[in-house]
Amino acid sequence: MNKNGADAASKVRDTIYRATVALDDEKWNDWLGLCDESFHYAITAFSPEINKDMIYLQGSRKEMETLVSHLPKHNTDHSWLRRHTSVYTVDVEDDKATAVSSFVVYMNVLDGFNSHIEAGESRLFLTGKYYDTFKLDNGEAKFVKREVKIDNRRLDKGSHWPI
Amino acid sequence: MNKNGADAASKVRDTIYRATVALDDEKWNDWLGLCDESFHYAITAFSPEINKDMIYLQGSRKEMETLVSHLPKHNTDHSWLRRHTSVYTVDVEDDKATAVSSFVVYMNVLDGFNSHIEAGESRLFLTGKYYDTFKLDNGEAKFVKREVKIDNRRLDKGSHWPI
Amino acid sequence: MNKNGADAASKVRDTIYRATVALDDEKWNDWLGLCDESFHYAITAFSPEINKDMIYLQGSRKEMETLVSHLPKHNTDHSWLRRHTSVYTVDVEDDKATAVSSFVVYMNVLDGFNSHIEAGESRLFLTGKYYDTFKLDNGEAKFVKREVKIDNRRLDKGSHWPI
Amino acid sequence: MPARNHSQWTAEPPLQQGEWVDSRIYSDQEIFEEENEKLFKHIWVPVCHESELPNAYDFRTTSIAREPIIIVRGADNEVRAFLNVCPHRGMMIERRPSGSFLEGQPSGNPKRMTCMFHAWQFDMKGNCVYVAREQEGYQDRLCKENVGLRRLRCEVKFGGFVWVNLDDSPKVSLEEWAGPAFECLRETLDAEPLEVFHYHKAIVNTNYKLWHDTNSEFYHDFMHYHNRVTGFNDAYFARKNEAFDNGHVVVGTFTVNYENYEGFESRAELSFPHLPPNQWYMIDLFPGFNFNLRGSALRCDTVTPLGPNQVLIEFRGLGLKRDTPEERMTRINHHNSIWGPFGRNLHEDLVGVVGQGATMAPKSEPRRILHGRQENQTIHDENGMRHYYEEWGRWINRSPTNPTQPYTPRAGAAGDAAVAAAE
Amino acid sequence: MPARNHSQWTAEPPLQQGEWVDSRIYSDQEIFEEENEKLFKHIWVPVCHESELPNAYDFRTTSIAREPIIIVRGADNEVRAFLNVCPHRGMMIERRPSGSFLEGQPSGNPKRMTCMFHAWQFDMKGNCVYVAREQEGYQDRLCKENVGLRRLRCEVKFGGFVWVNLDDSPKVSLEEWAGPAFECLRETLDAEPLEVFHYHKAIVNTNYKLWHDTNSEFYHDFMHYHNRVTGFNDAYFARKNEAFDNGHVVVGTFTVNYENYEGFESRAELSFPHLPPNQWYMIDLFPGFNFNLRGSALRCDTVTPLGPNQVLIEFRGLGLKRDTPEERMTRINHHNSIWGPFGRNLHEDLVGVVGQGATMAPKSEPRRILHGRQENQTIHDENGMRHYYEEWGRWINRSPTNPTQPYTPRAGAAGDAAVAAAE
Amino acid sequence: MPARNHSQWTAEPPLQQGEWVDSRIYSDQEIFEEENEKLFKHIWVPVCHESELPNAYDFRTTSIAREPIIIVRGADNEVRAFLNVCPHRGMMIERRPSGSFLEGQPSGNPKRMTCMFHAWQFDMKGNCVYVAREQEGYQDRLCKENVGLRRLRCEVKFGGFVWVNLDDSPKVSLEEWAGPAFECLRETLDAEPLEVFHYHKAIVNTNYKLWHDTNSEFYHDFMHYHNRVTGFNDAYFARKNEAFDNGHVVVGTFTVNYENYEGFESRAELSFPHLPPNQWYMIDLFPGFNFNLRGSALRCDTVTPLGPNQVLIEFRGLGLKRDTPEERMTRINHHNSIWGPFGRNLHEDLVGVVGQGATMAPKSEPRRILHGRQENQTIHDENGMRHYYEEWGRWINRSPTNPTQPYTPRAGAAGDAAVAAAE
Repeated sequence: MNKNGADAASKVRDTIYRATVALDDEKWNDWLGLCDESFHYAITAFSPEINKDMIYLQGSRKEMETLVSHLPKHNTDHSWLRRHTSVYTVDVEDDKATAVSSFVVYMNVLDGFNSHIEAGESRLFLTGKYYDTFKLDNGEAKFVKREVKIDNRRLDKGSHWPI
Repeated sequence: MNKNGADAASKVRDTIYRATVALDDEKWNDWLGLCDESFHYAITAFSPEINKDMIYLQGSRKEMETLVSHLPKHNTDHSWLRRHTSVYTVDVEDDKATAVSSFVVYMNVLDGFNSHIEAGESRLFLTGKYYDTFKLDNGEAKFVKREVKIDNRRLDKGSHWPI
Repeated sequence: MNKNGADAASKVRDTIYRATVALDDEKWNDWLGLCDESFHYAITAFSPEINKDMIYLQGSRKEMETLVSHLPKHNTDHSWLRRHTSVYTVDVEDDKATAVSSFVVYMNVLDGFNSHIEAGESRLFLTGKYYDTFKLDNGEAKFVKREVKIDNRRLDKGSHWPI
Repeated sequence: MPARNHSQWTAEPPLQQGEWVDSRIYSDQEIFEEENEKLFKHIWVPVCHESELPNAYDFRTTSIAREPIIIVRGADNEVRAFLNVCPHRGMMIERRPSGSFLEGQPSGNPKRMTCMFHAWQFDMKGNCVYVAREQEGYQDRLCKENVGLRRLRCEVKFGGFVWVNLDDSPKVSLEEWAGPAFECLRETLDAEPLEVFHYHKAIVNTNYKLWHDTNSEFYHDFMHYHNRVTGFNDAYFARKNEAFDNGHVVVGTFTVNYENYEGFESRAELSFPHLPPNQWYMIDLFPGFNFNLRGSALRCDTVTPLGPNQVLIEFRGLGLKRDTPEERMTRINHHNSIWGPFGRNLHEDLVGVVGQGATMAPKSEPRRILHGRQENQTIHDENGMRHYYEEWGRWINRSPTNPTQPYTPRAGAAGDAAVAAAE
Repeated sequence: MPARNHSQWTAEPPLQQGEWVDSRIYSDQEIFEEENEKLFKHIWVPVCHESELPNAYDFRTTSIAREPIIIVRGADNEVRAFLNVCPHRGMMIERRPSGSFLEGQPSGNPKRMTCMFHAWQFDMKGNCVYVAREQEGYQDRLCKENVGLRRLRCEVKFGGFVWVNLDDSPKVSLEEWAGPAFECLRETLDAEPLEVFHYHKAIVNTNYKLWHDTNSEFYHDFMHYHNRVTGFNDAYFARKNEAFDNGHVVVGTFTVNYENYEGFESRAELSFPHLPPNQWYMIDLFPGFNFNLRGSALRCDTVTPLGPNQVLIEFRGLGLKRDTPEERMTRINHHNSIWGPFGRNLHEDLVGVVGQGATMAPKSEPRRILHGRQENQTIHDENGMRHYYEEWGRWINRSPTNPTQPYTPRAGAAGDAAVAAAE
Repeated sequence: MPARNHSQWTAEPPLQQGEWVDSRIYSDQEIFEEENEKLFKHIWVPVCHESELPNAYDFRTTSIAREPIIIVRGADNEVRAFLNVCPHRGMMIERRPSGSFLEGQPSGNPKRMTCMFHAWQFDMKGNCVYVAREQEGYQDRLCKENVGLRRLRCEVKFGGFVWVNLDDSPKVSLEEWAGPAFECLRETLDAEPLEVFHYHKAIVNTNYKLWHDTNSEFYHDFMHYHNRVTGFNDAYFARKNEAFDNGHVVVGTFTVNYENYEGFESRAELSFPHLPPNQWYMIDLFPGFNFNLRGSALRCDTVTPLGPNQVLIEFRGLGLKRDTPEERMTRINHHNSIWGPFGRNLHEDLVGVVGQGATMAPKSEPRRILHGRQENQTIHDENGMRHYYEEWGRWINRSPTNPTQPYTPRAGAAGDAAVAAAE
């Protein structure tokens, strides 16, 4: 195994960061473009209340495409979500890589409760870690799996958007 | 083009991070020392309220020097600003590079409202991204442009300091 | 001196990030496993109130082991601490390295005030910087010194845990 | 009449009494305090599910109307509830949401609830079994026998939910309170052990009754794209809102047509005991608890009002304890794709009630909130809400349409449940 | 007398009645509620600028005294205001600050305001044009014609600002209310369309009147380094504070000397129609709106009080719609280097009023706040504030110097504006 | 009697009057306001230590009962206190926690306190020495001699602490107030200058009196692992709680056995003047200040109540000014390993009082809080708390056991301190 191997690791980091930027910009398809056909996405959390690991949302690449295509049809809180990501570790093995990143999601209020008062303020929304798996192909790192493990069980209005 | 190219990219990252440290330490001149003569600085934001991109503050290297030299003459809230920065992407092309970084600015209260009660507590102040352009010269990366794009329009007391 | 030198610097970054993960997971011994025998740990802060640099907690490797082994015997607020770390600069010199990282600690409430209401929400707890020194040995970077310099003097309930 | 001026806007709506309420019942601080005192401290609250404390010495903590509560399972497997308050100096006995007393806390013994402050200890029946240096400090003036915990009424019922009542002498027994409303699902829920697989919380700025309204009325299906586009069919409109005594409402079954939903397979394959697939029952328990069994998942919402304009909602999803991993995964996906925090409908429902909360913030101008639709008690009839507010008026002794006045029964309202049941 | 003891400190200042106020008017919760009810719900508020909703079907949302408001531009280009509240069950109709109804919302039709909750729809005139399943649910008991929105008085005036009044029958028309105060700039503001180029907000812990005071008094120029060092010249001291009916004050023009400012070129090159360069007019509209035309930029502040000790301030900067990019950039730089959130003066002004707010937090000891400077109504005379509080006393019916007592006109005050105008 | 029902739970405990209090004294908003008015505005508060403003022109800011306060050291080395409020328009004169006026602020002169708003300036004795454009604005109607700051009673005493009293005529002098309680440590504290080496703050949701209780009672040593396991020996149980007039309590010395503490060396090597090593004195000053001299460090806690259920606690650690770096490091380690924000005991103490605060949140059911242990006034006797609440009742004029009733002295209570002292 090759820990944080120079080149492949840089590619992995690059993919993670470009994914963050695409998600921040609500460019859902750009984000999916960084994902392999076999991509699987899940938002998970552990609940001490019920002493269970939970899956808050999951989907295959296909299901995420559907989810994303339906977004304009839903009534949504339009507040911007801003992810602040820091890639922690990248472990490369042959044409596979796994990475752990820490993220914090801020909500920059748009709708809020009374947008006249709240719009434009930032709030802490989520903290968690990304557990990602990649396929390395031709000098490119593509997501094959992302587990978004959040610390929060208090999610208030929640969100329609991938984190 | 050379994405996140090993060496130049490291230099760019290093410059961004040293800039953050200098700004956190209120060492304004150290920060400007990382900037080229042709440096241009801007704090921008988009306002849905007026549907406009805005420039909250801007200046040439010279103007920033003046601004910085006037700081001691103003009455200022002395609360420390602490930037938490994560460099996302670095794209190097010949002797130029562009970089996107995510930042969060915390305010560690000094004056606050009633310093007896509030001094020493941390608050979320701003979230945003740095869009930076560099000149690569002699193994050194110098800022030629920084756009500090903030998500916030709720700025409360605001600040006299570069972000 | 060799700033952010490719290889050793990557090792240093890797060690810092793995330390963060171990601390987040409350795997205290894994964390100490990344530290050299000569390791010294300190949480420091500057207080404008008394105009002094302060040491809030410190210990040798041995003392930290004792501290960590006593944790189960104390009555503690069980809220998870989640560190969000970004390594800023790594400076390598021979078989030594120093690094500066920025961190933010979030508290994801477990006990809180009324866990029925608060458990599962994230709060900003601390902001600060890690000033680390490493011994480079055989392709491994081990902590010999960590100064956790926090911005906060408002610490409310405080914590029994290393930051 | 086009857009209205102030006097037109504040005129009484052209509806019958009982077909609308005054928004102050959602925004007044004083009314909120009365709701805590007169209502929440006297009713049966489903605080959690027994699968959350599966083993002897397991505990869960919660609260009702600001009073902290602890639920423990004894060595005898009995589930009991106590105030989570130490009789010595009022320390909260256990601060975590859940855990086990089998090992004991850092300053106490195994199989005991220990108050960390001065180490008084209690057994799973609430007896005080240890007072530190008892003789030395109290001689015979106070002995551990006198300082047991405050025991609360607690029953495990209707599919394993744990019900607590702060009132030692509740107006009616739990069976009388909710039995009739649960009738439709009783066999199903009690067939075999259930298990909670989903939990999350929301604290939102709205009044708890607005959340309950949204849970009970289906007219807002216009808000949900999938429901609107694929759900409005004959079977849907055949559903009825049935009123039960004590302010409860049950919405009867119909078959959900999943074929029309893009991207999500039908749930036909997985159901609950004694229920054909694709059934849906919703039980709206007064004053704010909701049991929603739809196809493969049972959803349960409970409210804890935090203020006139703030409520904590706890969301649970349940399946069968004996689910295979595949079955469980199916239930999870079905539940969360719609009702999870990142699901399709829940976010919309919450955005909706927060929007209401925003226009009815404390001290805002009183408004009229209508629930005057009449559709023969079928799905879009707002009779469920009318029935609810009648009961609410009775408990709080305020008229829902004019909360500054005392409650007077509205004509024919007393018979609501009876009438509905007779249909 | 050196430092003072308690009785000296709390003694009445050696000034005339009307030359100081009691700090409770800045900190008392009850007075704050009265201000909402008696004042803000009856006055003309400049809620936004018409350039923020340039096209048909554009909207902006806002609020006055806790009441949510929506401003829309109709197909007829008319700007109208409504309560942002659905007549059905009180949902906030539009949650975003701004946008367009041209495309329609997810659950509604194009060119309609749709309430997302149950899909009732309204046209740009506030008529209800669609009630979901109207016949089925209401038969003929309630029809869409009866459930239009609440329309509010709304005018676009004085340079394109959108003025709303929650009172259907305001004491005076907008023209009477503010026309005389705007006289000095009327020609300039109405010459051609203006456009907002800057927007930001502050929520600060202080009373809204303290912000208005700071906006109207120039004596605090001692606080601003550049103003203090370069601004105190003859032209400056020649400026006057002119009082107008309804509590408004206008500060007259003078030439700003930019040559002395290091690092920033003169603004002489860019101005507004009918105005020589380097002119400055400030219009302080009672009870908290400020129009400040200085050289190349028009600044406009509006307050929304959130509590006795908390206020939302919205800051706008305006130029001409037809500005070239260069001109616009010049205006932006001039405006923001001083008045932007990272500008020179604004931060100081805000630090100042927060410092006042901190000593006058609710329940703190009443203090005396002085505005007794007399300088022949020139720039450092505090007559603007005296005029303002006289008007305030009239609306709230409390004496500003002793708010537990009802208002009594101070000698000669009634004629303030008249006298000032006559000078 | 096993676990109790509601009427058993709310029955009076089988103890004497004065051996328990009603939890409303910890949770009632009205009582909190009375405490500010009747108590905190009239007592001596140790706001900081003189080593925090070592040089002439140094300042520290603080607040008591919502009133902002500034402490300055004059050129004459005298420490004085003033309201941190500008006599002009109420600006807070200095916003920072600490600093020096030697250089002057941005808009003022050296060696002056300058109000940033309009540049009025004050000397270190609180005289107003400059009013901007005084003649021009005030003619002779108001002169700087009339607008000095509000001076407050201030003394440096008992080891260099700075004591402030908002009352110009306190009931008793500082010497009478606290002298007898400080007797045991007076020689030690006044032997040579002390210096603060540690400062941190907590804002926690609990009532300030619960923090003071925890600081004064040792029965909770059961909570601290090291104290419980190594501390319960003869010397420990020989300690006494001695009551002093004005509600203070002193806990006498004993030798701490550090040998038994794993991982931390004995503190025997380092002490304070006139004190054998390993001594421990704790002085609990009514109504919320604590001085704890243990071995090598002096800890001092002060409370600033922010609400019935919220308190700011400031923690200080002190050593000798002349400490060598090694000695200082030893003191720091000893202090912080136990009492620092990341230390062993402090976190537990705070978790404890927050747990109490959680069960006694405003509007929660009244509970009984017991302090009825009787152990011949030795360490686990709760006589210190009984003495405290007797004094509290006297100041607030409410019965601690039934706060809706006025205070009546409990039998024999008046003599508490005297009796205790006579033993």
